[in-house]
Amino acid sequence: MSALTLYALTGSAAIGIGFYGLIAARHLLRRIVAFNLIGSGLFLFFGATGARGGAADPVPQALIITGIVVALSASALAVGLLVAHARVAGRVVLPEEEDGG
Amino acid sequence: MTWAFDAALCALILGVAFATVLGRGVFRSIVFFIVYGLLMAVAWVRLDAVDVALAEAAIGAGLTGVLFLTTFGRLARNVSDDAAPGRFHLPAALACGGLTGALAWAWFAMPAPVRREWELPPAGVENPVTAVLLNFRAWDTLLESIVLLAALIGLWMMARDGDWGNRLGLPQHVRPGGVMAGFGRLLPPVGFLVGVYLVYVGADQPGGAFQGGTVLAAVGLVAAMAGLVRPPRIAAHRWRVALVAGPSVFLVAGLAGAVLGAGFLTLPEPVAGTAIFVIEVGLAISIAVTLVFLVLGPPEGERRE
Amino acid sequence: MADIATIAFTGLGLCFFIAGTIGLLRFPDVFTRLHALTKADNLGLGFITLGMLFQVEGWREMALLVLIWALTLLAAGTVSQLIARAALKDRSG
Amino acid sequence: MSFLVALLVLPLAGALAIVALPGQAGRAAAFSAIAATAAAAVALAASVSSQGVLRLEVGGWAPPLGIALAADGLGVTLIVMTATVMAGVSLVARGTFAPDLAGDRAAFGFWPLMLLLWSALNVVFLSRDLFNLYVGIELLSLAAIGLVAIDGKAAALAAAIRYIVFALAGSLLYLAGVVLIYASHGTLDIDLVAVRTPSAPDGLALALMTAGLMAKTALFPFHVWLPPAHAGAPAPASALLSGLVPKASFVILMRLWFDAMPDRASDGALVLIALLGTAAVIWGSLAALAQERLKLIVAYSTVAQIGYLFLVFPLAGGTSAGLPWAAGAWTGAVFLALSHGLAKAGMFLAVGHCMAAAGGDRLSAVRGLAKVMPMTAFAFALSAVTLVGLPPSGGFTGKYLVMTAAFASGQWLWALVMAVGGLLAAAYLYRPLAMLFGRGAGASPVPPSRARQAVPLLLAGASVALGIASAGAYGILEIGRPPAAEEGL
Repeated sequence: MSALTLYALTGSAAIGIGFYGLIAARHLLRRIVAFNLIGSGLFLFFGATGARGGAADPVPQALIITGIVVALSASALAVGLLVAHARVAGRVVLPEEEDGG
Repeated sequence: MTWAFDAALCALILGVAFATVLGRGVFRSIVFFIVYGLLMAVAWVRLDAVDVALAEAAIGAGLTGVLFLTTFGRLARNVSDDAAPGRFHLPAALACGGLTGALAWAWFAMPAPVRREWELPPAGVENPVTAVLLNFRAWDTLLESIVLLAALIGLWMMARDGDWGNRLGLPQHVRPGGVMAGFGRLLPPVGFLVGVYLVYVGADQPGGAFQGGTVLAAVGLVAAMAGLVRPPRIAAHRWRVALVAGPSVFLVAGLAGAVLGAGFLTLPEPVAGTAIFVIEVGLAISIAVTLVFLVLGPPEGERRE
Repeated sequence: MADIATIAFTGLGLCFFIAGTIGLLRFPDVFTRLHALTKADNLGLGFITLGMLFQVEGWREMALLVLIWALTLLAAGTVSQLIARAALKDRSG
Repeated sequence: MSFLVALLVLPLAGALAIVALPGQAGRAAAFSAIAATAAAAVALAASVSSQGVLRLEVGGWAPPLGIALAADGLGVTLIVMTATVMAGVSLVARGTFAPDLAGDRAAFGFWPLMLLLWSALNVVFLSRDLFNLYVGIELLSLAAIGLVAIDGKAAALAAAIRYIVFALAGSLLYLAGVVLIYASHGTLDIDLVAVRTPSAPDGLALALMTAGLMAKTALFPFHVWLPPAHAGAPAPASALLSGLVPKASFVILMRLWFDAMPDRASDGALVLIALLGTAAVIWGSLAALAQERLKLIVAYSTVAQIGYLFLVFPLAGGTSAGLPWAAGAWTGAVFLALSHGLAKAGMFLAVGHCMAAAGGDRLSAVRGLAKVMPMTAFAFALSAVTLVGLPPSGGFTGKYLVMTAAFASGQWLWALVMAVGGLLAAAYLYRPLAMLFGRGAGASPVPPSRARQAVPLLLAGASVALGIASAGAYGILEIGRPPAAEEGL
């Protein structure tokens, strides 16, 4: 197994682990952490695909840097929502919501 | 030997990822996440992507980690219950295992990489990643700086109406002459130098506006935490101009191309290097200020009980 | 010759790291753990830096390595102070 | 060409100006940006209808290295619809988000978020690059979430959190598909992906992107976040969220299945998508029937109306691609999207007026409002005509085209869904209409000014006019229509 395969598989495993956290965790901060876990794993997978064939392709690297910044923006907004919600509702889990119908 | 290193690194990454998701306690999960980010940065160096390694260490692990830790602190002020770790969720585990399996399959099923028969065209900078970010796919990067701004405005909407005129973030209490104050005095000059250097060399070497801007943001945050500077109010226009400086310079440069007949966001070869440098400086300033504000959070007053 | 020095110093550094880690795992409370961690790791990192100095060429790289060690020392010292204060506050409050 | 750039740059510049400039000057800049963008949208549509598809390679770099933008019929009609809704909403929002009424926070925040939302929509409608589309929908989601939370109440914040969890998961799934595409083919450009050499992971990539976009579009079963989010925001924000935002991810889905990878559209997958659409129609309508609050009825109706859009996939893709009825189905779906955008925005604005006058949105509270504010009540009724799909509205044109295609192709099930959905819509909209036009108003309500009441009426009128002038829109939609849907009946 080549080193690149190792990193690609690690990336895909991290994606699965992160998605499990996003679905199964109840504490919202843990869900946001899990979201970042998925993002990093996906980027690692992408980086491994971009490093195939000798010279590293700069395009995936640039896209990954963009992706990292977008993930941070989303995390910051999510965390802000969480703090504001905890302040008014006193909880860090979603209310088991009444979905109507 | 290097294979053993890679294997050990991957095993560590996976172990830490598991601990992040399944471990007990939110605080522990955050700490494991930071470790995970740092290990990822090492992995990026192994993949020969130093630009990404810098971004992952500074943004992915560093700033995101600080964001989570400060959030944990804030939540502790309002929330007593630490939700128990969810029970094992079999359907979710199966679905996520399936996703991992599918991606692993895709890795082996993928056709060999498409080789470019041509060299990257000259873009005014030596670092190919910077060339992609600020020239070939500049439109993405411009929008990305706008995404940061959108997140900040959205975050400010979380302020209570009564707190809107207050300073950003929670009021800080720092013991004058304490360790934090001393550290805050010592670190900023060094950090400032590193940040400016990263922006400056981004044209030719790993680095650039995002990595440098993040280091500058860290400097700002340490200074704020040490009580050296007080966070501004939203109404402070100097800071709001700093927030939009980067995207504005970027837009103006793009429109200049359109007006001069070269086309939107076209940076003609003789001036491309200079234009990219000016844009990078503007972006670094805006990114640094935006990131500091994102971590500080919306304005909050003293807690009223 | 340089390689032998590197191996010796790096090995010594690793010993300190192992000792620090054992201390982190085995010691009873925050303060002793902090003690084990910072004392052992700062020294360990110092020895590893020393070992690396034999491998690099030119004063610039050497200066960089020493600077990295100094900054880590500064950060570790500050952070352990802050952790200790937080722990103290927890205990009294 | 310059109009294309103007559509992307003007709303961004407006948003930057309102952040940088102090109060009054910033607002003035924002309003100039709104007016100028709306004008640019109309001008772009005019030049596309006379010159055909307009392409722009940003920075002069052709794909696969650079990013290509293209204004085709689909993009341009949605852009004009968006501009119409934005212009209408900004007229009403001037009152709703006046600083003395809404407080400094919301009065400051609404305008940059609205302009950023507009930029993001234009990006999505024009871009031909899969990663650029990703950045576009991220910008869209973050701005939309800010608008959901702008109200600041606990319910709105909880709704926004639920929204962001779905949006984040959706964007990662979409991005995973994009990664697989680039890794397999070395390009992100939709037109280059269309002519690629097919490879094994393509199907997985398409599935991941589709699942992610479905979560963002709130297709059943990913719809749970939508009703509380749309109902929790102030009315002008709800109008944007319900009328415009779901269209962006839907357009990306159309481009993926019909432009980029029509060869991967297996009949089984297409039928599955349409079945999810069917479930959305039935479930959303039944849930709307059960609501007691006006805003929630309108929000659940969006769940149902989104379902219709997904019936197009088996009618214009897979084995139907290139067959005589494909063009009708494809165009009908776009008509449904356009008319829903206009009608739903008008309806939410009308509901906002009712709430302002009656002091709440319980069905019993709006009884008899038609007497006091006939314009608003009529706007609600006119929007309902489009949502139910009665002639001569744009909703009728859309339904007619899709149902004709369904019968022509022998897939009568989808025609049945359309018909049942229309009946259910009539049922859930009957109750609020009966209340509005019923007798016996409560305490004396204070109606908003006539000018503000005219806005929802104009939007609802536009959704009906779309049906009357459907020939013109049909002509524009033929420009740059995907080969799969090129044949006409």
